[in-house]
Amino acid sequence: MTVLDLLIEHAPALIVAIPLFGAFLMPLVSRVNEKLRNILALSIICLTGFFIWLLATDVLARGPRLYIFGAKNLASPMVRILFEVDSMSIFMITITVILAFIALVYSWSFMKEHDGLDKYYTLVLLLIASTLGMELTGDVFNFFVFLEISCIVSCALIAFFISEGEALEAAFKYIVVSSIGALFILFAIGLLYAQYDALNIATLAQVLKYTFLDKIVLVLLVVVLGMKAGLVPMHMWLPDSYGRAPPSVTLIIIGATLASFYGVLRVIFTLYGNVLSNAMRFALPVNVLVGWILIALAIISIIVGVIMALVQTDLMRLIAFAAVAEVGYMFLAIGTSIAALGSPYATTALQGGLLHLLNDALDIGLLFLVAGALYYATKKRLLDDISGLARNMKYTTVFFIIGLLAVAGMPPLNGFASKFLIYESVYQLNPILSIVAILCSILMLAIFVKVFYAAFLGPELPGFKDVKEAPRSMLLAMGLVAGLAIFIGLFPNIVIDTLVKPAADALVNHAQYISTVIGGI
Amino acid sequence: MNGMSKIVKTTVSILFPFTMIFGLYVIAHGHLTPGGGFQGGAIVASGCAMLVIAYGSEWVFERIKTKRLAAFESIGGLGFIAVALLGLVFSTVFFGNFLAGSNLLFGTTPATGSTLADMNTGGVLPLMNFAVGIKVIAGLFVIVLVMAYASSQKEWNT
Amino acid sequence: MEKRTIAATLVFAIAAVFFLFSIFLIHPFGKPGNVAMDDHIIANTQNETGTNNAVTSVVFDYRGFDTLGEATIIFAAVAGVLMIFRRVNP
Amino acid sequence: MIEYIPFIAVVGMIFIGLYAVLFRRNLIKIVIGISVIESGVNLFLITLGYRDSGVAPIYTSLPAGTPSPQGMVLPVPQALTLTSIVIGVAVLALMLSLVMHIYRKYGTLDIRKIRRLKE
Amino acid sequence: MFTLESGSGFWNPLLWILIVFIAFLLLYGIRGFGRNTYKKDTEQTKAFLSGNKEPSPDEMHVKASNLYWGFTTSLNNVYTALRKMHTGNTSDYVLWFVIILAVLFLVFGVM
Repeated sequence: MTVLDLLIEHAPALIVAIPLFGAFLMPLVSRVNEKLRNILALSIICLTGFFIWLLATDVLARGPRLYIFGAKNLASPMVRILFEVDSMSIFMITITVILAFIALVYSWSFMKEHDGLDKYYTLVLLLIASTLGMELTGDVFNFFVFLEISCIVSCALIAFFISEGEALEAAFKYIVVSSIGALFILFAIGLLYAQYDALNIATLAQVLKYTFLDKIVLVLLVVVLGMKAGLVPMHMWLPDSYGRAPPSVTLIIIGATLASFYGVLRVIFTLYGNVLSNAMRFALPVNVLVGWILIALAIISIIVGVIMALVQTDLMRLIAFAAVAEVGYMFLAIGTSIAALGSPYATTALQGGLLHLLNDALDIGLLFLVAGALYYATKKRLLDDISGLARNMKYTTVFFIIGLLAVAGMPPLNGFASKFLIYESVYQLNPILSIVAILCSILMLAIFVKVFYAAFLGPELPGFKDVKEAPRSMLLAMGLVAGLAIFIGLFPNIVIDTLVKPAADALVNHAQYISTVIGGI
Repeated sequence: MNGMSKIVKTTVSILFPFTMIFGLYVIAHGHLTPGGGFQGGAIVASGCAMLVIAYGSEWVFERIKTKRLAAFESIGGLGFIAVALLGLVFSTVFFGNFLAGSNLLFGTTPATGSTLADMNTGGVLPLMNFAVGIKVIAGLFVIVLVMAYASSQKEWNT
Repeated sequence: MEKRTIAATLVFAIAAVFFLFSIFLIHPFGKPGNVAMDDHIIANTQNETGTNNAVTSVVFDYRGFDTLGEATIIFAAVAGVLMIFRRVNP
Repeated sequence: MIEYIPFIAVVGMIFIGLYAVLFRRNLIKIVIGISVIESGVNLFLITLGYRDSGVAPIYTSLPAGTPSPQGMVLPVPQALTLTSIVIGVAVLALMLSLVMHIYRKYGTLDIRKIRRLKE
Repeated sequence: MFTLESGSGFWNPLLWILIVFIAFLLLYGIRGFGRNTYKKDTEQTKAFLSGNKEPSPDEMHVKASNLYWGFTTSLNNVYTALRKMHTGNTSDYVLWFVIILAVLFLVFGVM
């Protein structure tokens, strides 16, 4: 057994433990030196990324891996906490760590002027660790614990600009909504535990029978996680909190939101995987019911998100509403793939949805970074107050154009590749849905063209004569995201073949997820 | 808040050590009797909260540095995760109980069935209890102290 | 009454009815049906973890990772509270 | 019916808390409502783990004649409840400190007036 | 290798770039025909608004909220309804959650 094997074997635990360790270390280190603190945070993320890379190469080549906490082997009743890492988890943690790295690079100069930064870096590392934990865990209660950590930490980070009353308000709204949601998840976990005396996802998935209680559990889990992912009409916390959090943090909160989306996928595809493909009620298969409910909510999300984004005056809030619409696209894709489970275009829809998840994180993240750069340069939030910034902020302008084209799904950027797959597959389920999605995408382009005109073009206002270009680390962060967006846009197949297709296969193949645990006893 | 009357202060002064002792007892015997790091930590922290109420938050805030308390909390957390990582080193799994059954510190295996309390059992559990205890004492105390101090001040910031 | 109050009462009642209905399908109080996992823990706590207290053995050994998360939550709450009450330079 | 009374109490507590969140206007009362929901869920978990005439699952000085697994209550729900209580404390601390700050900034605790972020 | 198949169509970024490049070349060629009538630093290049001199930048500034005025006015009903929905009240946020919960309970309970 070489050292590499040993590292790969313990990688799932270390991926979560290293950021946690760094977070615990952070208050001590930041008493010593400020620069050391920033370097420590960045190097912890790099180390985590290294372990993720190790784990990814192994899992993608050899199939799911288990990590049992506190014992070497699985024992018959599943008493211990498991991490089960399949290609889907790999896909999610890769996105999370990329977003985290970019956010930390960006915060280097963005947060420089603020105080309380030791707490800031602690909380950021905790948020990353909890997001990674949510995506790796194979235990429902453990999932709940990580969800609560991410909820508390996000709330504290949203309130970072404590001198603005709005930030506190947004944080309060966020924590009320998400703690109530989390409590309902705990109730659902209690119901599962009462029936099957198990907390392990694979064990539960094997024995789940779709009784009345299981229906209640399904509704609770899907609604709460959908709320945390930002489905309309439960999205209202999202513009508030995205719009008021520091933009660097927003990037990581997008990661946490996507982890909730991953929770929806895990619940429907894995936990209820057996039920989905077998159960029938009144000649209507369960998957059609679940799929169409998700599609309905998704279409409302797309329409409301886009229409509301059009009239926003606050730039970050506008982007947040666009993010709601993007979440709608993802739910549209997975709803289609659930409703049409088994047909060939269901796979395409699922792949499109997963690719769109990656693209959404990058595009919306890029736009938030640009909005943060504008805020950094002008200290203004409202679109009405800014104008003609392209003269002084050339690079930011270029990055904004890339983000604009990507989020609106214009070729050849990444947004187009995923939206193309979504349109084509949704069209085969129902053409009207696809047409609505395309129209809303066009409206999205119109919205961001308006933003582009208002912020970058137009006359140069007297107050902005000596506005400076954003600092170098912020440009570097934006450049990284923009480069990724162009790369995925030009070579979508590389990403689809290496990451998205295995992830989609792993999601659909719930039997493998179960047998990895059950067969290992 | 300037603290309460002399009667309250005296009563709290007498009760405070007992609360401490009881809390530390609960932490130390977490693997034998009901309780553990969290419960014992909460007891000690409520003793400290009693102090805050009786003497006023400013009195306590001047004498105890919140930064130092936060550092203590970090140390507790680091100790907990370090014990878990030691499990990785000595028993090849994260959170492995490498001391149980080793006949070293806390390493005795108790007889099956009803037994008398033996402190020297439990493996790494007592260590984790202590780490969590430190963490909870410092954490809850600093939360209570900061909130009480902030609510007693007219102008906290900006 | 406002429209909001009526709507809220209605959905509140529907949700309550479903919750009430669902709890009657759980096993009756004091007679858990499926106890394999818990009996395994009670039977093996002494020889596997060397602990007399089964709850502590679950908290720190069998589900120790949850406890790490729990410790993290307190840590996060402390960091959050200290951050919210920090002094801001004008 | 009689053996479901604890569960009915659970649902009662959850919905009393939800009532406070939905219909009360004071921020502190909303926070209390969330706390009550949380207590209800904790009670639910603990209720699930009870076995008739069971003792605590602790072997130290176990009462003589207790049948080993059957006479003890289930340990896992208790551990889950412990975790959940600590989570509740953390959420409560954060919410209350936010409420304190919001009161400083807005000068009111009325939820209908704390909505600068809308539309 | 670079072609993205969706089952009913395909998408090739490189092909797309090639086509755009050819179109650009064509347009550039067409643009070349008009160049000889353009003279720099004459009245031709000055900006006028309806025959008047250009006003100062401040007065020219069209605010972002005034853009797409026609669209928002024609959708006035939709916007009124949506504004009513986004109250900003935390209780309403929770209420929407409970509404969706109740509706889905009904749907799944009946089915």
